[in-house]
Amino acid sequence: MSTLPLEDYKRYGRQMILDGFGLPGQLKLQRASVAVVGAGGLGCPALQYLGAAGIGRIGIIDHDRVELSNLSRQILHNEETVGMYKADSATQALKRLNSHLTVDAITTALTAENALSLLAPYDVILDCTDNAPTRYLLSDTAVALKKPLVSGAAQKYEGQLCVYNLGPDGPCYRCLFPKPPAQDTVGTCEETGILGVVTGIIGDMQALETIRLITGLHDYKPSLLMFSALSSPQFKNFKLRTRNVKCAACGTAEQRLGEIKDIDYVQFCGGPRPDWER
Amino acid sequence: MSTLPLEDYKRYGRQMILDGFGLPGQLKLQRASVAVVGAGGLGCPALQYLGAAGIGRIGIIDHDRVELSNLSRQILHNEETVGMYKADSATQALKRLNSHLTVDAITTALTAENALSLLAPYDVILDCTDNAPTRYLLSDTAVALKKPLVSGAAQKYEGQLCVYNLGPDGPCYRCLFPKPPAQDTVGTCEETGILGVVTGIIGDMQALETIRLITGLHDYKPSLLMFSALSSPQFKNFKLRTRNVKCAACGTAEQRLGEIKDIDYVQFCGGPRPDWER
Amino acid sequence: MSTISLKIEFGGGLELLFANQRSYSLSIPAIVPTNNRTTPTPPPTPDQPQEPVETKPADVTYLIHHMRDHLLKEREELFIEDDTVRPGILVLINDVDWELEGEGEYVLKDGDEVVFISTLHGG
Amino acid sequence: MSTISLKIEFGGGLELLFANQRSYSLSIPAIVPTNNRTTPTPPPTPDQPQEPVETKPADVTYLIHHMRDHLLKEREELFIEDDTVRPGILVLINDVDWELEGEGEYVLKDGDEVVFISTLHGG
Ligand SMILES: [Zn+2]
Ligand SMILES: [Zn+2]
Repeated sequence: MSTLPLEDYKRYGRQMILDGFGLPGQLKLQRASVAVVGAGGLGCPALQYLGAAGIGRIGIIDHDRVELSNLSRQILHNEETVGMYKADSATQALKRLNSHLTVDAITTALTAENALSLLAPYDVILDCTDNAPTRYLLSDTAVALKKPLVSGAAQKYEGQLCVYNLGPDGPCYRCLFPKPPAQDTVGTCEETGILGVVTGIIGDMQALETIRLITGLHDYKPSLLMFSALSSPQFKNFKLRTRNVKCAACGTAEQRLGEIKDIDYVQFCGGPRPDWER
Repeated sequence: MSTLPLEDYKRYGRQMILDGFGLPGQLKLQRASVAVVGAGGLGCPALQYLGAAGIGRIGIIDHDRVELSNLSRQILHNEETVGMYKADSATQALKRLNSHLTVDAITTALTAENALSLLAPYDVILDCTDNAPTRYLLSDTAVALKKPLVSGAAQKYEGQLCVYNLGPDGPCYRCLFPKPPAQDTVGTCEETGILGVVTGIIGDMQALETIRLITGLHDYKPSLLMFSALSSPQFKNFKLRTRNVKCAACGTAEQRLGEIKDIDYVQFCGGPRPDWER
Repeated sequence: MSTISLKIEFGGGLELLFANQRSYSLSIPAIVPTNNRTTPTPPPTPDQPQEPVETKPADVTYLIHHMRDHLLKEREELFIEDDTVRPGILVLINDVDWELEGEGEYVLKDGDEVVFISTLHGG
Repeated sequence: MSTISLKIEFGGGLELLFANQRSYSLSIPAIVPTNNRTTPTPPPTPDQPQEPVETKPADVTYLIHHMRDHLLKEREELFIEDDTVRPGILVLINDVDWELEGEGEYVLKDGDEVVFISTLHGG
């Protein structure tokens, strides 16, 4: 068992003295690799705490560029990085905080063709995206790669968090939502708005669940967290079903999806939308 | 009624199109002033989202300097600002995100003598500190100034959030906790450890509650949020009592505290501790 | 007639179909028609004598029909499909996924809380 | 003897006094001595004839004594003071501040959940 550089004992000391964490926990983080898909409202806070905690290798997948309208919530970017790729801007912010991090900034779009190869190198995948087709693509990919998918979503005053494909029998996204919701009821952040700090809360929860998974502090009970900033209580936690044997993606029955690269996720979700803000 | 610069419509557009927010909400934020006491684990995420949302004036009160051991959770600071005052380091990070912000960086220690005058200029006070004496001092000061106190706390895997002195009859910190807990059961983050992202979640919740108060989206029902990263469910919300008429700080009865400047908060909390990490 | 009091709640945008109100308290009969008809059967006429109505204890399937008939304000097809909720909607009974509780056949009891949520996509 | 099942939970570090276990399920008698004695009265002897024991329905004050006598592992003075919890401890009954529920006089019912928390100071 290797040890940490002396400096790291100082940097990570506050978490290393926690019950159930210790040096083994810190070494697990250091050896772990995490892919964060989307460096926007959810990805920025998640990346921030994953990087601060000392995750060994972080992949940031985002092909969009920073815009001024992102800065009211996407807190790793700043006025000087407007116009830069979000993956590069976020990398710069993470390195400023922690120069020892290994960050893969991936500025190509995630597609059905490249998802398996782009995500294969990572232990945990975070879904910090903002559109239904990519969410189904990520779920199918996580199932194929047998990796947990820490999925966050936020819109208006509301957020949701779920770890899909958790342990041996946790459900995948398709188990819960075999059909995408009608486009009429959803909308994008651009159309419906978003309170920035809601993405912060959900993105932080994604970082927390990821750290729990890597350090062995997770209870592996599938659940869905629902957050509503203006309700009381604001948080509700729901116990979820196990994997659905009839699920087209993760089930054992015959109605399998076929190969991911052959699926048209945009059509499955009702065709292209006028404007996606990724 | 004034309007916003054109650029701000772009920057804050995603929150301005929210139901119940709009231009009036943005103008309220712009005209508001908020004091964040403590630019550490809780203060950093709270400041980040308050600054991103466009709060007009932000006071940061912290007399400590950035250390390497802070960087695993105090995400506004970075390797280059180690040694700098936290208030200055945080100001620099906020200005990078939003150069239009007005930030008062206050690097003097908050004391019973200066608390009233330092905090008087602000509409809302955030308690992002890490020790009992300052928490009682802030509560008494918020009562005297008739201002809401958005209080966060975090230790180990756990967090708590409460808005004290909320509306006409919300309780103050002393209403709930007339006596500080025994020193033996508490300990500091340095002694007991802290998982960084827990401070992120609670600090974000402090920013959210502050934004709700300023924009008129708060329901003014006093409640306590308890968070435990390793429990299921992780969040619990409790309905709280109203102001206690017999409270030494905010009550109407005679057992009043006397003047804040004359109170020895450290003695009240059991005397000095060997080492406070602020 | 004995009734059951329930709380229902919406999330993820579904409230838009229900007058943009996130939660409702409502009462439904404890015993309901097996065919989930939520309005009284028309009185018998000489031509159409009253048929005996088959009944069952009120279950979630009945609740869904009740909501469609009495609470839904628009776009029925976004909520109900083939006598159950649309596949994009998750139903939770007392904080538990309805799949673990028998789905539509779960027999409601007084004080139950049923949450209907649609998945969010934003970020 | 009829009993009441309860769930109790700790937060803010109080669990350290209770074997570092955050939650307990426990049963207490439905009717208890008014003096909150949680152990059986000693059998009568010729010298000390049994006195009739005054009783009351189990309330939160009794629960606190029960916890002290049967669950608390150390430092009684950090939990109990003057027959109630120490002033730095907040008690919540079914998610509501016990002050709104009658404090120690709240009569417990089957299935109640009582949370004891100490305020956290860290940041
Ligand atoms: Zn599945
Ligand atoms: Zn008070």
